[in-house]
Amino acid sequence: MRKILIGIVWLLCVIPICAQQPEEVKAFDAPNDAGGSITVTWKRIDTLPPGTLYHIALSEFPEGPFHLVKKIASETNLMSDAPGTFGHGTETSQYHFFNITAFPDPGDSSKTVAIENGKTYYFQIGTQLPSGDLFFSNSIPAQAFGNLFNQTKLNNFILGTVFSIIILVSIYMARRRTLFIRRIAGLEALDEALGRATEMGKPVLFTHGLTGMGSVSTIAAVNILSRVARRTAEFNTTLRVANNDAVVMAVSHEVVKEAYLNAGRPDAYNEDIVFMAATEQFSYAAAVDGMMVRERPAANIMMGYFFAESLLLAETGASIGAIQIAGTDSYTQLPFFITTCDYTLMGEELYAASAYLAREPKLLGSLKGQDIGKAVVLLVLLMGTLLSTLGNQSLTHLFTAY
Amino acid sequence: MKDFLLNIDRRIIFVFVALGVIIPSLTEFPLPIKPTSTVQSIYDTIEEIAAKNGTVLISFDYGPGSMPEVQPMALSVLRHCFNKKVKVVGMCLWPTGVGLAQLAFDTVSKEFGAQYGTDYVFLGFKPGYTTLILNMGRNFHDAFAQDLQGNRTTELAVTRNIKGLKDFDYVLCLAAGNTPDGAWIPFGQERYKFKFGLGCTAVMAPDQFPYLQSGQMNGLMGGLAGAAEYEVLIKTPGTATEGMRPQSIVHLIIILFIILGNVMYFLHGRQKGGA
Amino acid sequence: MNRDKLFFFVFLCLFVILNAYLLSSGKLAANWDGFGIIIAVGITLSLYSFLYKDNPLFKFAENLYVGVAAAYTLDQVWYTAVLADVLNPIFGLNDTPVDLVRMLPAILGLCMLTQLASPTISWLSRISFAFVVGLGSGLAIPRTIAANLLAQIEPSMQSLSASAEGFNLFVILVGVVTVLVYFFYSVEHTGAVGISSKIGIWFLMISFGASFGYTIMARLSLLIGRVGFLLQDWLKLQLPLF
Amino acid sequence: MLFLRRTLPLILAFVLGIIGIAIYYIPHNAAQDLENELAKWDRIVAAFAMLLGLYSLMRLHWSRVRRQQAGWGYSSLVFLGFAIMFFLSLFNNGLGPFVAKSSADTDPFVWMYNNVQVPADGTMFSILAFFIASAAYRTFRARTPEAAILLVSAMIVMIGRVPIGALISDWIPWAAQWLMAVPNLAAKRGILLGVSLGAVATSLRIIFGIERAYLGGGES
Repeated sequence: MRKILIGIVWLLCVIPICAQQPEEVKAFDAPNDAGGSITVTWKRIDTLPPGTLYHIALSEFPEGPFHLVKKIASETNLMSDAPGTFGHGTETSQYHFFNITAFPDPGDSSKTVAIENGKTYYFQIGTQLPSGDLFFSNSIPAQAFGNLFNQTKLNNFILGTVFSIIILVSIYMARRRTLFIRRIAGLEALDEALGRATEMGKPVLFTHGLTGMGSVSTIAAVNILSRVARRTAEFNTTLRVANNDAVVMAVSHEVVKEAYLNAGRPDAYNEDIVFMAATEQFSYAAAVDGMMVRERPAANIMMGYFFAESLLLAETGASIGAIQIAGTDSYTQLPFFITTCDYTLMGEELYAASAYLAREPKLLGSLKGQDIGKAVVLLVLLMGTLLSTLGNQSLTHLFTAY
Repeated sequence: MKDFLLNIDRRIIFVFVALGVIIPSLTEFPLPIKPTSTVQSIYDTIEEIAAKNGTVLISFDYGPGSMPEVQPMALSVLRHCFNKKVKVVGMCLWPTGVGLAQLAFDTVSKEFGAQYGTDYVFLGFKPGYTTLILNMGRNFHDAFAQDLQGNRTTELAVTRNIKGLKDFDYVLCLAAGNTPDGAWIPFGQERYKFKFGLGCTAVMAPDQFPYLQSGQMNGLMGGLAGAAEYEVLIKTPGTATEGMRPQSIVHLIIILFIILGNVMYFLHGRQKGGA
Repeated sequence: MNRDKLFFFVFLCLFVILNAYLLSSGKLAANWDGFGIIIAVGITLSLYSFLYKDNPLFKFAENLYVGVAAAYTLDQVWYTAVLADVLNPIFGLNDTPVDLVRMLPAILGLCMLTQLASPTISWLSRISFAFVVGLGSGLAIPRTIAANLLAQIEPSMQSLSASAEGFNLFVILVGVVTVLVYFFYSVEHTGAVGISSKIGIWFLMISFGASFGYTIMARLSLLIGRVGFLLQDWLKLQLPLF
Repeated sequence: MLFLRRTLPLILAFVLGIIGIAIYYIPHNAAQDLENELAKWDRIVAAFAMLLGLYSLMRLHWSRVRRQQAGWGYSSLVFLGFAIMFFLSLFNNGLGPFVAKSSADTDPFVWMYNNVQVPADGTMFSILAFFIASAAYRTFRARTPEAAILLVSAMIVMIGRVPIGALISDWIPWAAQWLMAVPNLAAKRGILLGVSLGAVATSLRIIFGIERAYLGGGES
């Protein structure tokens, strides 16, 4: 009987100790980093009284001494707080984790010593009850080292790889056969405007944006200029092309000359079609405005990358009653074009129009590849929201940038 | 009359605008300025940092062309920081911002007696844009070995313990171009997950809302109105608060012009094709 | 033409008389500070003369400014980049530790300058451009995916609910999806695609309207800033007057 | 020679592009140090690129002065402004060009910046305030239903973002804020997703040598 009682008392003493000593302690190199960091994890204990602290202790030798690295509250540092590393599984809320990058210098407590790569350290986790009792786990060894792949960026890597393959394959395909591109309403409006200028016997004015030949917008603008020049040559309408950049002007000369040649009207081409208005932004706008007021073009076509001068050009164009067609990928200037022009090619539409006209495989293929990318994004957004509303966050988690 | 109204010389309209700005500037009438939540959160973040005696990085990525809009933000934020003893490190991704940043530091440090080196440091401009941010993230003292005056950043009290971008408690970008979405977010915030706030010109402000909702940015001051709200929060009215009077009046004038112009367009001008 | 000359003359006379008054009454200090303000006002007003029409005064101020701004940028590049990051470490100037590896990027940089030299060596600049453009493209791809694709897709995949917040999330989802449909070039915009692209245009228009309003606000703020300078720093008016 | 002129730059762009992508995913110190070193190189080359930009700007004006093209007198003003500022920059408040920049506010360089560059740059774009007002009256028309939506949204935002909106009704700032934070956000995010896909595609074309415009010299 006495033995049984002693046994019960002993058990009553031991059980709480067992229940309060951290279990399933693991220590390993912290993943996804350059080294210099070790992660320890241990199982959450649900029965701890409020105010309990965990001690994380480290030693450079198996037998100790152990140095206290940090005390943390027992409700914090759950694996579920770091889904990028530990995932979104339900079990992550049942484990704690802590990253150790440095520990107090045994010689001078005001300094810290950083964890070295390739050196073995020993870890203990202790539970400190509000009463002050401290229960330590066994010690676990671990080493830090540099990682070769950041697992948290896996979704980024896969998305990037898949999208790259799509783009490159699309460009390859575009070289072999023609790809379908939807009708661009702006180009029809362009033809209409040119037609009306012909009827009225008035000139057509074409303005580039301010960027040089290196910009995609200017290249697109030149492709569109080629089409415009071809039409004006056919209709025998006067064309004027205003420039602010010497290189763009030289290219425009060539493009217009070739268009007139292709239309069978080399006689109608002259050097005055393409001219330099001015080089500085506002002087350029003032020069083109002055020309508009004097020559009163019936159609005013503005294509390329515009800055603040867009308003000055479009306002004067509207005030002389010209039909205005604009196209720009400069989103800050788009609103001004939309409210002052009869038709506006918005953003990427400028590139699409150029790709449509130039039929260049690299542009068409790229556009097609981007379309596939957009379709994927679109489906993911719809599916993700639907699943998420039904309570399943898995797709949302797949697309989270950690 | 109708023809006169339709063909009014633009220079007459210019006079309206000039008067609309000058007269309200000369007078005083009270206007309620209520801080919006996006401005408030920048203020709150700096208060939090003050509580833990932290350091803020301010990037002056604008030039004189947007000075009236952005400079009041710079002054207000610096006043807030120096008043609450928050340490400030200044830098520029735009070369033209250096003079304005220097001016702001000189003005506000005199007001609060802030000391160079212990309360604030100004690093100046360096080219590179995105790659400068990469370097600052990895090794701050290597990217900016010296401040603008040639002092070593490893020796200045404010920057001594800054090893990389993650050691800043807050990065605030004051911008007039694409430095937040083109450089700070993809090349800095994306990796180091520091708190990032933005004060920018009104032209840029509408483009920043996707980043606000996604949490990549925690606060936004847009244009003179945003600057005025910050002045209200720190209870130091300045040029932005004063500017709200003419701003309000000219907005009304322009709205009236748009309505008037469109009414005439629908009544008379529409058949004329164009304007 | 005569009328323009008259305007120009009157403008100049007014400017001179006003400054003479301000200087003589002591409102403007007769030192570099006061002189600086007069120069700044002269430049400001010359640029505003563009509102009347493009004229020599405007062009004078504009071109002078272009030169000054170019030299300012050169100054910044020289002291903080060429001197601090190239010359100091290579030659050990200003107590900087010598780091000869910096010679390599400096040579690459010098190669870039050959672009403007004769064609026999200008091809060297292509190597520098290939370095900058190739590296820049590579660094940008994963970061664009992280910051502008993943981080922007995830917040639009939240669970919807019958609340104001849920409604807003729904509107955002509809907007994002329909705008993407509008910028879709592989199918004709007819039928269901046509309807969604139409809704996409409405969203685009609201957002362009917001940008439009904000841009107007920005330009006016700049004007207010300049008018404030003229009234307070130049004319020294004590605001508010009434 | 063709190898050096064309193939070598393409190979270099490819190799550096792939390295640039790869080091993003590799947290190992070796990769991160490489990234840091390449970024440092890029910054130095970028400084020379800025010099190149300035040089070509000055050369443009120089050629106008030399050929005495129309308006060449104004181009010579560019040189006047540049020369004064350049001299003051070298002077560096008496310290010379080979030590760190002077930060004294008595530096005449700072005087030029404050009294020429700041007013000129600040005024330039404020001129647009006038033109916007004129355009508001004469040309911002609701020509189409789309333009009408744009104008209405613009007017709500304009009035809602200044204090006078709150004086009229509390609903106006609320509506402006909602427009900004919901429909505007949606459209801007849609644009951002599209533009980002485009940017990735352009970068890929450069890395794989499909896009060669940056090499200049008449190759497409």
